[in-house]
Amino acid sequence: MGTATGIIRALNSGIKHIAVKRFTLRYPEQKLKFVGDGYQYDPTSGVGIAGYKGRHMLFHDKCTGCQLCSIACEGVAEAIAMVKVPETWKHNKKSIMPQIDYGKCVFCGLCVDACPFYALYMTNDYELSSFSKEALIYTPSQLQVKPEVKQDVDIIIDNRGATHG
Amino acid sequence: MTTQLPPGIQLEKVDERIMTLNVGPQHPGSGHMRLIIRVDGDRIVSCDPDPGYVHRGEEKMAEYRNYITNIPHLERPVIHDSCNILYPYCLGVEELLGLEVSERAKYVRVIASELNRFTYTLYWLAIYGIFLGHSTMFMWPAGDREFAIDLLEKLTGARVTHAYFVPGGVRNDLPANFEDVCLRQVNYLEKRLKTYGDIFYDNPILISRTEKTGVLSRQDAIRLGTTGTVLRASGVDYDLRVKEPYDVYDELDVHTNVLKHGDSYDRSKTPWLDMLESCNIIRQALEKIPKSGSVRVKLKPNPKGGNDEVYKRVESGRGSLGAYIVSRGKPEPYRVKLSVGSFRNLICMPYLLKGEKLGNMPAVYWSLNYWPVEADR
Amino acid sequence: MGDSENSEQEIQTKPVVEKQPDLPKFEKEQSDKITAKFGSKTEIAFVKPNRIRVNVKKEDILDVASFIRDELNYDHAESVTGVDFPEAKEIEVVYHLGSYTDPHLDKQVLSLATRTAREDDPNPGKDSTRLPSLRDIFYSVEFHERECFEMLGVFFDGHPDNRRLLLPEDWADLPPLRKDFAIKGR
Amino acid sequence: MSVIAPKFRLGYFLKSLTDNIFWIVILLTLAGIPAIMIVLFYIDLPVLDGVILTPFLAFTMIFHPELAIPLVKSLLYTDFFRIAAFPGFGFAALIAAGTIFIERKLLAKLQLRVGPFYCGKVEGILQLMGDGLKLISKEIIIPAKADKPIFWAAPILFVATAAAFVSLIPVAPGWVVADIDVGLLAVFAVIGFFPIITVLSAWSANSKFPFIGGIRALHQMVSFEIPLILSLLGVVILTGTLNLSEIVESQSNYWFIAFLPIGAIVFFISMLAELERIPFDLPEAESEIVAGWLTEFSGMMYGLVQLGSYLKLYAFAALFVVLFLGGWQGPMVWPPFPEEIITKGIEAGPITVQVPGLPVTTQEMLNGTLWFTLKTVAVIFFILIPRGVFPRIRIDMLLSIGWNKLIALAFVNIFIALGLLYAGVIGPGGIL
Repeated sequence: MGTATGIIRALNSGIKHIAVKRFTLRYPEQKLKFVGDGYQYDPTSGVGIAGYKGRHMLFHDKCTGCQLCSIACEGVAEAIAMVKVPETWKHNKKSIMPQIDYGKCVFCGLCVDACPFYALYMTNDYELSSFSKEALIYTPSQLQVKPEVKQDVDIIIDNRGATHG
Repeated sequence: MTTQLPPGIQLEKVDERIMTLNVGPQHPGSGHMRLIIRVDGDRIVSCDPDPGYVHRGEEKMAEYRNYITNIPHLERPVIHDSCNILYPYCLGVEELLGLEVSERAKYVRVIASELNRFTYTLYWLAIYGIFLGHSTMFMWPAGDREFAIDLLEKLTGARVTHAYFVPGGVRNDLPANFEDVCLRQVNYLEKRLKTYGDIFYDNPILISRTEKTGVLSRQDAIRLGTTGTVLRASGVDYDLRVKEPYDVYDELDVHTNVLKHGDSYDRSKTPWLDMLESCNIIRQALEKIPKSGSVRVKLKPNPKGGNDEVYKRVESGRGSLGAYIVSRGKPEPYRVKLSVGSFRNLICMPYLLKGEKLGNMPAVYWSLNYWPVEADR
Repeated sequence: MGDSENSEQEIQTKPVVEKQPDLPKFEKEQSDKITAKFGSKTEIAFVKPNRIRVNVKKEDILDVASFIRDELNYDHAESVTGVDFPEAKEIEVVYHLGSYTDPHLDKQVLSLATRTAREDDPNPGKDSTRLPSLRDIFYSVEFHERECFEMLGVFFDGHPDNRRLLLPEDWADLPPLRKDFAIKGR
Repeated sequence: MSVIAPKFRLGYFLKSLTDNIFWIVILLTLAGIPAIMIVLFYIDLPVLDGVILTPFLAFTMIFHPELAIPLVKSLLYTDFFRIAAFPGFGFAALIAAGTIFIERKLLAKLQLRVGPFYCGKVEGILQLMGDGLKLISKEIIIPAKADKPIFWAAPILFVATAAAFVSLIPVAPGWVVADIDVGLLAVFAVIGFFPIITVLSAWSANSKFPFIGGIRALHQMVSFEIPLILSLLGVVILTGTLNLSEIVESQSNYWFIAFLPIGAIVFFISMLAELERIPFDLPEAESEIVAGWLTEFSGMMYGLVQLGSYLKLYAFAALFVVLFLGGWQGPMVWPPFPEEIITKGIEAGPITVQVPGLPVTTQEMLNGTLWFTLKTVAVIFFILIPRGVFPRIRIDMLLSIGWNKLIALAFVNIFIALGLLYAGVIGPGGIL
């Protein structure tokens, strides 16, 4: 008899779930909302600020070309290379700035932790796919652009189950 | 009639009754490993596991990178459980470098590590469901993982490879309003987990399928040195969170789930009970966490350890996870050894599958809570 | 690398035990039992909270391991680690032993370390880099010792199954965890 | 603009459409209509109301719809209509197509997923059509060492057998393709074909996984056919007939599920096994043997097998309804036709005329069809639900269930039926 009750309880549980809300996130139409504007790091206190670890953003007026991000990346992914930039750019006596290859980057954010000048942050942009590997290499001028993202979906929990909306 | 074979070539002696099957690495029921199984009819005569298809030499790589740069590498073996696999390493490096972790950071670590237990165990459970042909049990855990992943994403900024634990604390503090969101989602997740009971764990068909298959007795579990859920399913009360509490687990009330039969059913049920326990742990941690304080010790660049060695272990989703770090006064560790639960449970596989029916192979194999990538490192 | 060799000898010649007055009590009792039984054959490298390390010669390791299993109630091995010391021309193998049966030993991990000769031109399985296998004493070391064999070329005498485990079947290079096997570009 | 067709322009597209229409009209007038006329003069035409249906008369029906009514009625009672459209293949295929869609959405809902969603704007309603188009347009790949004639024939045979099964099912009073006296025996005979076809197709593919799947299917079907047949003996004992229509007629007061619940349960479980549905889907266990005996089928061959298996599903559900749930029996819920429609007729046609004699079917038939369809859909729902709820069982458990438990239960059911018969409760001369 235990078998029969077990089977009936399983069927009952299955049929009940037909009334529960669907949980699927319909990705291209819906995008999850993240905390803040991406992972940042405060070198004075030595603690990061929570956020999504997406594509980097480089502040040209703060970058001094010290190569610390490149050194931090050396043992991890070797994705950061220092490239020549026009010498007229401010604050940068060496006139080199990081260029990031997203074909290699693992988005660990250790380069952000390494930057002592608040110059390298991460953003919420994660849609980096491209048709060629060359297009994945982001030059300093591309990294300067703040990405426009439209992410507004969150998990909503109510009596009839959880859903994305 | 004997033919002359060229030198160096031998013919294998073939028994007519025994057939050799290669289960894996492409077989849908194996994962990234191969089981060389010899069957007599439907009975498995012997089983020889052949791991190593995803061996990446993480231990060798760790000898060339400094203590901080190792972090993104060492979490690669189990990306679903990346906080837990970094946990013993961070504890070890902290002891080597003499770092003192703040109380808040310890609580944040406990929360992140327990959330990671969800992401790993639900993934494991999803695959266990599909191995047994239960498609709903594939979809539900895979969907419910999203709650834990969403929380970890808010906390650490990445959905799988978090790179969140560092020697000296964690990378960043809890985001604003995290406690409320975490409590809400963990409560709902617990509710969802309880619904697995009716449809999966109390399902008579599943019970008849997994009960009394691959029985590992208590003595054998100890003798074979198994760990984690496999050990606890065999009736040994051993959970490192209770027995050797690290960080703040001694301040939390952790209940160890011990089942006694040691068959596939108990082995598959223990992780589920562990997840329910994790909900309690997270709630306690959210209650007891200090409201403010630093979460990370500022390190010097390229910190150096002394001439010392440490062996630290934590309880991960797959069992005890130990890190043995030998330091020789360099910025790089001299030797890092990860003693992982999957590799320790691998030894059960030939033992349990011998004499078992071939149809039981997926049920027994995956109930060992085995993660091939972690075992290979 | 001269420093590390010296410091390595320092640890061995001057055990930390004598320096620290306030040693953890339980661990000290454990290590004293070993010392009382084997005397100078064993050497207690350190006693820390919950951790004991015992260095033995490879001739004595079977006796010491049997004693640890039978008298001290350690019943399984957590890991077997091989460490290569090219300057000392030695390879160290460390067994981390734990116990499930004895509730007093829940927190304890006893490291049993031994050393064997290392050859510059290794021929795994056929040279002098060999150790007695502990598989008959701690069954759980079986796969760990296989891993140690392929990663460092330490042949375990008495192990029934000294075969490849993780490395590819056509691996013909040095055992990869030896220090002279260098990663490309490093 | 579009990447798929970079040179697409609407004007060209419309021009090609009008070109096609032009040529079709030209060809029809020059060749088509003369051909039809010639053919119509040379075949025997039916006699309607004492008038031979000439081609001229056939064309005048466009202007006199009332003349077409007898023709439509006679068409409805032809064997061709019954086989191709209503109680036969067309009706069953429609329900089968609905079943596939409902199954996907239902399973998705149970698993908190979305399921087919994008095809057809509204909840993926056109997904099935898309799948069908895809299957038709795919290349059919045949293994090099396959036994080609049998491999080709297997899917067609499978659909044909399933359709033969469908033809035995009475849908409404008098609406059955083959109303034969040994209907139930014919059902058993047709079911007996399925393992043969399965094994033939599996063997002819000359591949490992289909072969294992075929052997498994053979084991499973053979061992479950015995309880299946035995469980139906109770019904035969109580009714004393093998004709399915008469079995339905005899349930006008009480459904047999009330007297023979054990038989119904045994039949339902055996039915799941015969249909290879979870928890008995061992022949197609994807985590063990890829797709079982379907592994080597590609393109429309696979589509045919799927069509056949869903036809089979419909047929089994309908058989369950016929044997245990009283077939078309049910209270009259269909509203009676207004008197003036039958006598005076309705207004229809390009030139408005009164067409008497509509509707062409009776109220009983529509009501019976409605009840039958509702009951069948309910049974299909209970066939689909286990797929989301149960895991797959093992082959030895399957055989032990089939040979030990179900056969024993089927015998219990037979004894219950005999007891009911000899106690005079039900059956020929019973009190109920």
